[in-house]
Amino acid sequence: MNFNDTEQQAQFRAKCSAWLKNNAQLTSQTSNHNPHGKAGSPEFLDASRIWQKKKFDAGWAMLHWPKIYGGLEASPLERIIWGQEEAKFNVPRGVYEIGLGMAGPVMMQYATEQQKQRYLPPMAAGEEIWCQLFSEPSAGSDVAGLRSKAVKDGDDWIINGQKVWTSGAQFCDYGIIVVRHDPNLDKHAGMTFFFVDMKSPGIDIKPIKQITGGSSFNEVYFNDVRIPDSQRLGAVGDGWRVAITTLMNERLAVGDANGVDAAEAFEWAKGQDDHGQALIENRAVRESIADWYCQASGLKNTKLRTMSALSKGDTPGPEASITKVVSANKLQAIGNFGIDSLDMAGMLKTELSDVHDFHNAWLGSAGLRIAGGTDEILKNIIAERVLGLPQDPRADKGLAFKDIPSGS
Amino acid sequence: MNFNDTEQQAQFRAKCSAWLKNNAQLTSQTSNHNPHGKAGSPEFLDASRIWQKKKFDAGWAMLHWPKIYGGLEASPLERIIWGQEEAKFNVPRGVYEIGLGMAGPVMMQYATEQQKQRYLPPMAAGEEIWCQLFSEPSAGSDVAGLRSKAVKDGDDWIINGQKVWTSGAQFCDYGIIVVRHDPNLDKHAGMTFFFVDMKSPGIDIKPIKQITGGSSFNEVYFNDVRIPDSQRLGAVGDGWRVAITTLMNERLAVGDANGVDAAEAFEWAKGQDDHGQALIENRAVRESIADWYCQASGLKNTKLRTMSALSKGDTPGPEASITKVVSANKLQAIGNFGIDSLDMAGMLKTELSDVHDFHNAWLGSAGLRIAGGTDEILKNIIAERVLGLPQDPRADKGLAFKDIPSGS
Amino acid sequence: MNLDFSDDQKLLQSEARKFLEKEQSLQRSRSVLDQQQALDTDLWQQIVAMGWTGIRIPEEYDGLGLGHLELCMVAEELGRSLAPVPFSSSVYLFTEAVIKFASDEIKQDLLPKLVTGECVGTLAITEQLLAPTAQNMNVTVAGNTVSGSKIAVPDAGIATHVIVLCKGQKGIELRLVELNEDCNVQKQDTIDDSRGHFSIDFRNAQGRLLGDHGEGWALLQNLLDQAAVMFSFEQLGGAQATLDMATNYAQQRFAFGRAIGSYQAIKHKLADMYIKLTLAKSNSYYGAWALSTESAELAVAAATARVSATQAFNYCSQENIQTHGGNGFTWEYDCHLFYRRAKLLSLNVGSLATWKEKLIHGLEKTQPTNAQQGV
Amino acid sequence: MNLDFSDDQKLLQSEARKFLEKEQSLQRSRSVLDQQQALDTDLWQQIVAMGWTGIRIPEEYDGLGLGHLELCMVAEELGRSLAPVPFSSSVYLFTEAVIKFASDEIKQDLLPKLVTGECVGTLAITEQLLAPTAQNMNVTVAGNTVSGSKIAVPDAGIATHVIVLCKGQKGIELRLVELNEDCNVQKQDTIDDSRGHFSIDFRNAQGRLLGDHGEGWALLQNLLDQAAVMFSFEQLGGAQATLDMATNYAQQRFAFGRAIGSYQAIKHKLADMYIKLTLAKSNSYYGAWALSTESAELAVAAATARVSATQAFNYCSQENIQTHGGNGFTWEYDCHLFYRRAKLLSLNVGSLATWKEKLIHGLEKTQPTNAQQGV
Repeated sequence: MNFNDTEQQAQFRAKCSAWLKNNAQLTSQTSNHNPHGKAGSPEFLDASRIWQKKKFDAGWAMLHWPKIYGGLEASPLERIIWGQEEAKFNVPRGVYEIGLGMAGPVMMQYATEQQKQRYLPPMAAGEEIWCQLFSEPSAGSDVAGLRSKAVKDGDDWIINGQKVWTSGAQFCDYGIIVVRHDPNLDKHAGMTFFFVDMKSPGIDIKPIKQITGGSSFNEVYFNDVRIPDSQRLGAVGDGWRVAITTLMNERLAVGDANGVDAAEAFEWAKGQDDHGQALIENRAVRESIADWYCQASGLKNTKLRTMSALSKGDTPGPEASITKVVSANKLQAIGNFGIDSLDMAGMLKTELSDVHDFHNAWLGSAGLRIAGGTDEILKNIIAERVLGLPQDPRADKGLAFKDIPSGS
Repeated sequence: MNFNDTEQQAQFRAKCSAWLKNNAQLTSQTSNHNPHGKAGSPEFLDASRIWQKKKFDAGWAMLHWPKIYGGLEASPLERIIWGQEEAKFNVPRGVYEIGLGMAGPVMMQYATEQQKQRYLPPMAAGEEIWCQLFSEPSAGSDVAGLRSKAVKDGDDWIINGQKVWTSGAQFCDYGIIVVRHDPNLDKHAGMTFFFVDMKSPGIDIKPIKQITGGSSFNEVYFNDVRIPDSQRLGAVGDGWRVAITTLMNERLAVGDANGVDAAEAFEWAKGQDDHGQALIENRAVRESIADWYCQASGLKNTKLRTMSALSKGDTPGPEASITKVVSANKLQAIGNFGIDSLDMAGMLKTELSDVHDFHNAWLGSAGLRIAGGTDEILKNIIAERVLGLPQDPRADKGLAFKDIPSGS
Repeated sequence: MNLDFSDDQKLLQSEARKFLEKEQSLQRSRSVLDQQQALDTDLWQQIVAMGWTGIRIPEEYDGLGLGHLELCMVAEELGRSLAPVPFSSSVYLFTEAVIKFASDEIKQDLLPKLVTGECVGTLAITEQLLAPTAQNMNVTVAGNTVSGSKIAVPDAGIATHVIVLCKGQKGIELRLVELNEDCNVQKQDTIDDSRGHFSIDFRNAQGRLLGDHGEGWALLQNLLDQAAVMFSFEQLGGAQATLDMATNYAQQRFAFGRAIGSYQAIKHKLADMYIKLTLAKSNSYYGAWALSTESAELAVAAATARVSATQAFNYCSQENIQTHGGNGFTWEYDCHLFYRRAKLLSLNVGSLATWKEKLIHGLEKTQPTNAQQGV
Repeated sequence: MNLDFSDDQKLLQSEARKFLEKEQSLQRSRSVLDQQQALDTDLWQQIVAMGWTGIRIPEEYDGLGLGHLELCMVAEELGRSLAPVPFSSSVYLFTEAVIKFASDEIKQDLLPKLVTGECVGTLAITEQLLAPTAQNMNVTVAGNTVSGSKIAVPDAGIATHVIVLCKGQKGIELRLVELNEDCNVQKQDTIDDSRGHFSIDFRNAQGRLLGDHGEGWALLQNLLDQAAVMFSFEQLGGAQATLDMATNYAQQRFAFGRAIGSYQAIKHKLADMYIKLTLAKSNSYYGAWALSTESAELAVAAATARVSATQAFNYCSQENIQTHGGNGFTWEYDCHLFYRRAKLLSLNVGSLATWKEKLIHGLEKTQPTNAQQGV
């Protein structure tokens, strides 16, 4: 066991680091923590585009991709090393993740060569932004319960329906979408997958206000939207198969819930007063922080185990499946701890960034326990896929989609 | 709101108390806490018989029963008052509870008048002890999954099979039993209910050793045991209906898990050392004890709410359904707390009765979370019966019993 | 033997519930939050008109002359409907303090006005972002004037009077201050803007003494114990509302061809909500008994009610969001209104940790007599 | 970048596993418990014969000269199979102390005998039913003789030597005592009699000093930190065994016409077991790295491994019983063997609370350097 790079890895890391130092600022050396503007603002979008283009021009944007589409054909571990190095720099994040993480692989696998050459490089270069259109109002955890319709009309398909929880729809150029082409077929057999021009006539985008007050997601309405059959990905009826890998990747790979963690709780407790003593002297607080520290450390070391496997060229085990459920619940607990430590003043929004972070943790965690697979869905996945327990009995099996009980 | 008896209730309470004082010793005035011998021992059984007979002769044994069978036709609240008063006395307990609580009501409802006159008075007088024979190795939470067979033979039924978790089988005179008379019928339709002479030829009783080392339960084997049809309770095929009320009563009425509680944890923490301070000074301990105190107090006050309803002649709400699941889990937590408070010496069995109690809580709670309905079954019941949520899909519906998947 | 409310008290509750439903209290709460107002004036005026502010005020002062139990019943409904009104500040805290600690003169002056709504009161305790103690109070009294700053004072923006916890010569004391130009009241943003909170700067504001010099901390504790019981009923109401919402949603919402309420993960979550709510309810009933009978057990009973009601509402409001999935995280659904209010209520008279400590401290001080006969 | 064991180390683990399965270690553990023996002598002799007691002992003393990582691999298998042998006392505690703190003379005397099993050692810390501290030690040293009583000493009944934590002139010190007629060793009953525990009365027993005078408490902490990592691997093994048992049972056992493992209540319980086990495993791996590299982070890494491994095995062994229902509560099923061992292991080098405190204390003392490059 050791935490050192091999010589080859160290060389690669140095290369990443050198380029980054020339092109971005280390977070540790930045005084302005928000130099790119507020997430979602036009300035932020511009900064994101510029950074993505810069990376693309140097080959870093999608470094694991084939060179022909702008990649470097890097190994999984090299990709991780790049990620670790980039993480140290204060660069705009969040605009491209879904498109590159979900639309990219699907296009890579299912698009024609011509389409790949047309769409992949601008996607990686950040010139065209992609979104994902899977969830629907009646299809949340049960994504395959979607009802948006596709009807064939000549060489086109006509799409009607509503998608929901689409990040960035308002500024995206293209989206990947799965819709139902035949409600008389079995639930999973009746779906087909496309990519769609988000500027097509008939697409209407409405932001969703979240309980945090922000709007990172949208509802997207489709009214007689035409998609050429050439933009179909996979065969007619193969929609679920195309969707599922991407989706499972999302559910298993969603990382740590961002926000305050054991270390911040510990620092806060050292400074906060508790009836004339430092809060950290309170044994109940010490025990809670110990719990969170063990969880945080456990997740961090779990990630290291995954990387160790990649580093050796092995397939990682299923251990990363625990990440989101543990970190989102931890975040909720820490948010509550921080707020409660202010006693009667805990409800006040203040200038103090710690308090702000605790409030964000408390509100945001309620969403993080749901987004990208609820706690309940993720535990099902662990039980069924990791431990091999049998599925719940399926009330939707062997029925035409239209006959599946839906409560409405 | 008040905690006073009405005048009538006070009079009744005084009557109970006076009789008890003349016939038993107040626990608070007893130095020997175990004057009746070890539970399960012959001396204990004798002491139990004597006490039960004494109560019966004075009418207290089954005071809510009709006078004709030896009762006083007392109201539910009077029964509670008697119970409260008896609880203050050091009398032998545990031998008759199941017979009187489960077999009594079934006999009262389903036996012939002649049978009632024959069996109920000696049951109440403690001259004949009754047990319950429902569970089977393959039918635990799913009691209706039982497989013991009853085959009609002239005026008799011939019983073959195995029952399990039967308390007191080794010293019982009669038992109530539910068996399957037709595996070709639907699971619930194929059962019939009887009472059986426990001394019948072909009954074989084997104690079950529990993880505590004790054996309060038995396996009971039936090899061609004959039961006269006259001992059938309810119609052929009505067995489940007869069983279910009794069973649900058991599951909902199972009371507090006996053992150490918040008060004992508090007293212990005041006396136990923790790195040179009293353990009660440890804020983590204070918070845990506060939690247990709130649970204990919540259960106690829940019971008072139930009694308030009875006192007014109303039907109590479903609130008592939380009792066992809360108290068994609390017991497990307190057992762990007590043991852990001894640090490296926590594993030692000592003369100290507190330590003994913590060890018992830790081991016994693991069984209490299962007996009389597991945590999981009890939460199902709360969700389905109290909150009105839909049942799980039933894989055993609409099938002949023999065709239900059983994994074997 | 009766640990239950009387038929009359239950009737009052049911009337309160109908009224608050008819008046769409919950929607008003959302609207106050959306517009960052401090209260819903119209609803407040109607509540005053119904006489609720005078429930505990003796008839000689134009009140209804009823007891704490009636107040608990109303509290439960205000909690269930998230009523955006200064009821708790003015009634549980201010009015109770006046009834218990004020001179006859003050009573004659204020109690009738509290009934009519002409006077609205609140209580100012906190000064810093930490738990208040007798040691960390810096608002001072000189002669009869109060100076210094308080924060997180509920409803101060519409209150006419405020009781201020101050540092006097002989220790902590309670001062009754009329909010005038000597008091600079500023709105503060909170995590639940459906209830207005304010800072107040006192600049030599006139303050009349309540109780004795140096007695303020003890009086405050008693006041908070009382209020904790009434707040626990607000919390019960809120917890029950979220359990009802979650149950209803779990019955209506389908996934994989069946109601999500048929899955054990949801069933057991809702059962856990019910369990916590039932414990809290039973403890709150006992708290109400202790409050209404001025029992020596009030401190322990109030802490028990407070701790379990806080745990219940926190858990229920949190898992109600989880049960609603993505919808629960939208502004449009009501889940977050309850999540916010649960947090606010879990802080306003002190955090969970504070009340657990009070509970254990109470147990240490007294071996409670077993008032619960025969149990 | 490698937080994993090497292929050789994994091979050692897999050999250990096969051996302990073949030798029916679990059944032997049950039999030791049933008969209240102190160990399984035959299994112990075979383990000695395989050289495991000498894993960490340098080749010059006839050992295998391997490292702590190899020991962790064996520990995991001993934990999985509940091996009823004095391995942990003699190897993690005694042998390590001799290697780290003893003079060359003692090493030359004892290390070869530890390899052959001629010498078996243990560590005596506790004297009373409370957490040991430097202040509450009463076993004293006068000259080179040790007097006083220890309790809950594992494996003392078959040990030849014991390291005793004593109060000396200059403070706490460690003394190496050969168990002879000056030491009265008595068996004590415990909640897990598959591992023997004993009291020892020392009456002027000869004791050789390990380390320096007054240094004993610090040496003990280091020894316990080391041992905590190895014990965490025993706990991992046990937790994995119970998760496997529960998973298997949940697949086989049917209720209401389907496997109980198809119900979410059971699924999510097992998922929770997996989650706790995975956190514990990852933390234990990091602890093993810190142990094997003698990192300055050992104290924090060991506490982190210990806390999460204790939580994992406690939870897994407890909910394994629950998953087994009534059968889980019978003596006949193996569930209780693990429940007992989990509790024993969660106490033997200090309780959960003790280790959480060590963890926070460790964080207070150091801002750990981030050895985990790039994360």
